[in-house]
Amino acid sequence: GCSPITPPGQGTGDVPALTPVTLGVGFIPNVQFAPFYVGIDQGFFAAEGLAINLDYGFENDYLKLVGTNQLQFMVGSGDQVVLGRAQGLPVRYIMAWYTRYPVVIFAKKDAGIVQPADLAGKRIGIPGPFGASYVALRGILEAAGLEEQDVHLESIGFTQAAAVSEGLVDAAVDYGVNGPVILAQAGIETTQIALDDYLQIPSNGLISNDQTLEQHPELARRLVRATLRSIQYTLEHPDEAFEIALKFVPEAGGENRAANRAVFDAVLAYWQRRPGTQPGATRLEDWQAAVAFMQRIGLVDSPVPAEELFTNEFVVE
Amino acid sequence: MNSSSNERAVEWPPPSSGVGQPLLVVDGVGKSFTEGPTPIRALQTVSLQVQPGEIVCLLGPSGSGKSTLLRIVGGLIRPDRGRVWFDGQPVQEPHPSMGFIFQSTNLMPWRTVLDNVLLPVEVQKGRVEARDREQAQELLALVGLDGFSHLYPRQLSGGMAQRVVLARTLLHGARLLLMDEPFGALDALTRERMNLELLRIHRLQAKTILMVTHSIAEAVFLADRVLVMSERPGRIVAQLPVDLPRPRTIDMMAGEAFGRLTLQVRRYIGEVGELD
Amino acid sequence: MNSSSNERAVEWPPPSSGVGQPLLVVDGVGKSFTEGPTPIRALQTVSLQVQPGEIVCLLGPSGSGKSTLLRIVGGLIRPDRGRVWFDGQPVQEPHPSMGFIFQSTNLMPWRTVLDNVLLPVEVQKGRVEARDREQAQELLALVGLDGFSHLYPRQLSGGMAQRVVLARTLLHGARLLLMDEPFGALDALTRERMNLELLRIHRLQAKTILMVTHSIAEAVFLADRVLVMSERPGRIVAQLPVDLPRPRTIDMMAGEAFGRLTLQVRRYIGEVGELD
Amino acid sequence: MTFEAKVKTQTDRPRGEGTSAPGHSAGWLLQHLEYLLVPVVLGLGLFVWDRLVVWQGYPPFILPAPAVVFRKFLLTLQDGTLVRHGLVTLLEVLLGLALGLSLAFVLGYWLGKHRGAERLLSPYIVASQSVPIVAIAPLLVIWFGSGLLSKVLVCGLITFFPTLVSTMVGIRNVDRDLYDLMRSLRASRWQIFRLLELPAALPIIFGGLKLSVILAVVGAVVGEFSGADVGLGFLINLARGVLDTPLMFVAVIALILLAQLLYLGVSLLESYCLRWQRAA
Amino acid sequence: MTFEAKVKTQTDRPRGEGTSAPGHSAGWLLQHLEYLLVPVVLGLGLFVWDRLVVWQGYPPFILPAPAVVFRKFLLTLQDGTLVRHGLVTLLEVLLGLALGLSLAFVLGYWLGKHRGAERLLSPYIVASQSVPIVAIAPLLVIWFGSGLLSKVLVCGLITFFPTLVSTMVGIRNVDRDLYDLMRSLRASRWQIFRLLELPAALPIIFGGLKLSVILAVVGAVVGEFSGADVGLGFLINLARGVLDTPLMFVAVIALILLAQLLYLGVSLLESYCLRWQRAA
Ligand SMILES: Nc1ncnc2c1ncn2[C@@H]1O[C@H](COP(=O)(O)OP(=O)(O)OP(=O)(O)O)[C@@H](O)[C@H]1O
Ligand SMILES: Nc1ncnc2c1ncn2[C@@H]1O[C@H](COP(=O)(O)OP(=O)(O)OP(=O)(O)O)[C@@H](O)[C@H]1O
Ligand SMILES: [Mg+2]
Ligand SMILES: [Mg+2]
Repeated sequence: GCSPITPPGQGTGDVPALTPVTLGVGFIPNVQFAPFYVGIDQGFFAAEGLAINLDYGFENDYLKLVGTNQLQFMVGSGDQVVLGRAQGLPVRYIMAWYTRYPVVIFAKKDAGIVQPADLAGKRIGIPGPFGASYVALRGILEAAGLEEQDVHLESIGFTQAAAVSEGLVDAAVDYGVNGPVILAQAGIETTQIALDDYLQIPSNGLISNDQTLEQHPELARRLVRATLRSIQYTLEHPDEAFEIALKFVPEAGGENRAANRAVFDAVLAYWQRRPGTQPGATRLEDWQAAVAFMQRIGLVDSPVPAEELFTNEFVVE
Repeated sequence: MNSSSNERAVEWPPPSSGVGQPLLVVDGVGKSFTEGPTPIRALQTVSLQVQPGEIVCLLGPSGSGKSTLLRIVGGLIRPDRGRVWFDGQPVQEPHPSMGFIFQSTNLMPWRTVLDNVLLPVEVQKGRVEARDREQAQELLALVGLDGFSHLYPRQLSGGMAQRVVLARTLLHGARLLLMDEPFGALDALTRERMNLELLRIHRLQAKTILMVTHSIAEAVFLADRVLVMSERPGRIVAQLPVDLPRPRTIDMMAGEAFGRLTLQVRRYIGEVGELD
Repeated sequence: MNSSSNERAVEWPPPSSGVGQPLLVVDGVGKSFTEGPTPIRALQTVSLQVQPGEIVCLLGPSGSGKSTLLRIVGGLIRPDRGRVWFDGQPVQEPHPSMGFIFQSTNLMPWRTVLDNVLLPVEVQKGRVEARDREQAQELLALVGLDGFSHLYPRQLSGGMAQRVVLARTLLHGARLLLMDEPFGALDALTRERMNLELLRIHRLQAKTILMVTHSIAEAVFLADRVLVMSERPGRIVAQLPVDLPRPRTIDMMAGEAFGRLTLQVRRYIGEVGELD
Repeated sequence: MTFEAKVKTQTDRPRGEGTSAPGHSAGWLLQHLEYLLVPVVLGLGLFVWDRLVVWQGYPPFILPAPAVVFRKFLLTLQDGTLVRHGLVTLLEVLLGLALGLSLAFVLGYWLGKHRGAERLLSPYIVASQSVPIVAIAPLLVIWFGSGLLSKVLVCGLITFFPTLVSTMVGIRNVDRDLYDLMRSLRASRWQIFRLLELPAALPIIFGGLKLSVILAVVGAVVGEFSGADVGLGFLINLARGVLDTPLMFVAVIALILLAQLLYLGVSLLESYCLRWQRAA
Repeated sequence: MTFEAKVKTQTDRPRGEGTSAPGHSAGWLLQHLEYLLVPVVLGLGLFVWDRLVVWQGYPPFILPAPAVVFRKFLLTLQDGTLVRHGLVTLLEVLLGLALGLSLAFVLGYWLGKHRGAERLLSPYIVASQSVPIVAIAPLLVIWFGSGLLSKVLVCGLITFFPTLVSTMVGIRNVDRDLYDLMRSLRASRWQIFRLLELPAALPIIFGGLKLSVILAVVGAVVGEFSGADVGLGFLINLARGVLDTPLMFVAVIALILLAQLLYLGVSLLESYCLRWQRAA
């Protein structure tokens, strides 16, 4: 039931050798998935013999599908892998895409919230005490030595921008390219506290499962290679990449072009290669830190061997 | 048949013919039903008066507008023209002193027999006292339904249901009873008993009664005056004062006067029938 | 009152008393209703036979089980004991050759008068032809409802609705008609007309009729045999063969034989009334 | 004052006629008021919406002004976006209704006839209705894929119950005297259903249908929310993603219009089928 | 063969009694079967579930075995988690019902009496029912905060419609003859309502109530999904977030039980109020 997104103007019928690969991506069609659109459009995936289907749905559901090998690959964040492994899901992180954890706490500029300690006693909006938002919140609070009860948490669903702009909360937890950009578009200046400045947790990347990696390592290698190339191309040609993304998400163009370009520009920062690191690779100490942190905040109750969570073997040439 | 002759017919009874002040005056009432595709003219022009304490029986062919007339008198539907006066007041809506027996037995299926009988009390007093309950039981015994008070209407036979309605109306305590074939589903014997009971109550409580019936014998037996209606559109084509003495007894039915009166009504009705 | 005397009473009519082969045999039928808190004994033990072409009228006090008996004969409810035979076959469920007129006028409110009359045809043939429609219109004219065929039941008077039911049953084409007070809501004149029509149809189409009525005169005028039922629990306490010649005419009602028979039935009923 | 005098004085002003006439004209007025009021109320609503935006100073990502939404509406109507997504949602709704209603009729009829069966099955039916769809969406996706089928199933599931219950209640409400009549005519089960039970239960069934068609729209949206790449529900999600609040409102309005259309359809069918209720 | 002979032969086997008896005992059987079948069907369901897990080899995060879920159930019951979240959801449901039903009765009664009013208002009511909650969540949060109130409102909104429609249909279904009776007794509007309309419409209203109580549970969950930190819907979200599928199942089962309880309550009330239907 997944409809393949094929590059415009390029038929798939004349390249019979392509291996179909369904990739589960969380969220919805968006310029934030530009690298994949670029890869499809520029034929980077086809060059590796892959025909990519992008399937849109919930990250949670995909993790289960990948864990049971009903799906081979997905895009998801590192903490999900920790959770999955803790539950016995044989999922494994094979390539980092985001180099920074994308969740931030943002507030209106005049609220004067610029560092974790400023959050004490404040009303903080959060979709709910679970998921990536919760991880980020606890990480940031921890950086200032704060506990959950030192702030007033309010579960406001996905209404962060509205809640902050109307002053219902002092600050809210959201993706850095979401709420803050919305407010910026509306001419409201914000300050942001990024988790990544205090704690490095492996963020969005490609996730697969042990069975696939064992039986089809070549497939994973090709996918990783094509994806890395796509990311690289996107970073190097942002304007072109944005135009390509608009071909896939036409709704982001037209009147919404400016807003989406702002999102796109903001998200590029999260993909920039960190100096001194191999693109796509993750560090063992980051995984260990992530596991330890998640244990501290009670998201996992058993120690998970950090080595099982990831592999860099497909990114290392 | 021209309309002026009809107009003449309805002039009876003359407005001042009453013995005293009439309890009920129906003055040139007419009614058509216009909801359907073709309007149905139910009542032409009807005028009549009923004195306090009088029993008037209304006879007439099926569909001649008897029920419609009773509904208008009771204030349930508005006439197209003409007016109804009760006790010197124009009738615009149901009056608390009128009790109604409808042609179809309308018991509430979710109430027991006893509760159905008690309905008027509940509506009028707002609550039911032990005394009312007793009285209702007495009335039920009177209509021969002792021991059935806890059944639901569906468990009754047609005649039994009709008698429950009678008991309900009698509990009501109205001064004017408007009865639309109240004894239609009863066998001859039960019907006679009910007739006698009605007369007894009429005598004791000075009730005024306007009643539709299809039984000529019943009309003559009960009434002070029998009115005969024409075919649709209905108007009153004849009246017959019944001069039998009161209190009336079953024996009278075998008498010569009774036979003569019955025959006379028969003839009126026959004439009506042959008119069209 | 002991039960053995009752048993004696129901032995009549003896199984072999029929002139030919009876069309309908009711054999020791009894029925109680047990759904309520207190069981109601409706029918004690009833046996009767009806010959083909015969008209049998059933008289009895209100609540004596006449409707119940008719329902059992029609196969609508099961008796507790005893059995019913129609045309030599045991009756377990409604038979296509029996037509039913229920005590309450059961017209479908969403069908026009014409469509209500056509219902039996629609059920039995699956579709309605132009010829059926014509026949229905003729029957409606017969019962005096010319021009009312496109009204809905709610727009009819009580007596008109009852006549629609009559037309519906006559269209049915049944051999045995089971009629529960079919003329109860009609005025005397219309009733007479309907009686005559029924007799005419009976003569022409050789119908057999078992009919409940509360009018003694009607029973004597129509019937070959009048059966009288006791108070509840019902049983047949008397039968009276009516030896008036056929075809019957209205004049006969004034005759001496008619008066004698009527009186006789009256006496039977009176006795029943005085029994308890 | 004698009675005669009273008659006289009151006859002078024809009150009987007078009170009867206003009744008629009031009814007339109400009937026409209705058509008059629809645009008035609608206009008032739009006005309040507009003022709300201005006075409360809501930024467009919270509540865009009606004019903005209207422009977007025309735009998406022109470029076919609205039609494409709308048609898919309509298809899901119609298939879901076909599935849910046919099941509901059959089962509702059966449960209406057998109270025992109702007591037996109702726990499971209630369970099927109270499980949050979002919670079983993963299972639906695993079992039926993320395409049309899973949305149709969600739609069917959600439309099923109201029509089931109303069919059940309607069948139980059929006049018993008429059952006797049909039985005495030896009507077959099918005839009893077609000629008696269906028309008798129809006024009540239509109530359930009205609920079902609206829930069908809700169901399609819920289904699309849990994974889809086309449809009005998807469009809402998409619009959120591309920060296009006016587009989101357009999708919502399209959904409302779809629901209105279905409701109107059922209402028209109802007033056609129940025209006998208006006579007399 | 003569008739007499036929009577004779057929009398020998008492068929009339024979066919009557099975009818009774079949009814008896069915009635008791029902109570017998409830645990049987439930057991069967659990068995199939268990086998499914074993045969398909589903890991616990896809479909946990019944035993695992049961253990989790006991655990959360003991540590108070279930009770705490369940009570909040129950509170939301009850308040939502109180709000939705009281509005629905009043408005439904009014619309039932005035067809013109129905035509006038139905577009807005339909609109209110077909707007996806997620789309207006920001507005709800801004206007009513993220606490209990917004959930109660969602609940009230969702329970409102079924009862509204069934009240409307029920009121229109009241026997007109009985209206005449009440009018002839000069019953007040309140008395007509209490003594006639309510009891007459009750069989139909109960159908709507059954829908409403179940939708109330769904509404509470939907409300909690769009922002909450307590309640069974929140618990589902939480469990999903930490991939604790057994906990999710426990929350879902608790919701089902809550719905069953409410449904059972309405059913009992119904069979008490409509006991007259069973007589005769
Ligand atoms: N609600 C209605 N709508 C349309 N026509 C009606 C309505 N009620 C009665 N009528 C018509 O008015 C006429 C008189 O009806 P009504 O019920 O008054 O007759 P009736 O004298 O009581 O007859 P019956 O003795 O048969 O009861 C009939 O022709 C009937 O069709
Ligand atoms: N469905 C039922 N449930 C319980 N009791 C019933 C039912 N139907 C009839 N009865 C009882 O059976 C007895 C006979 O009823 P039936 O209707 O046969 O009388 P009937 O002779 O037709 O009377 P009527 O002349 O008043 O119509 C009555 O006492 C009645 O209460
Ligand atoms: Mg009448
Ligand atoms: Mg009877």
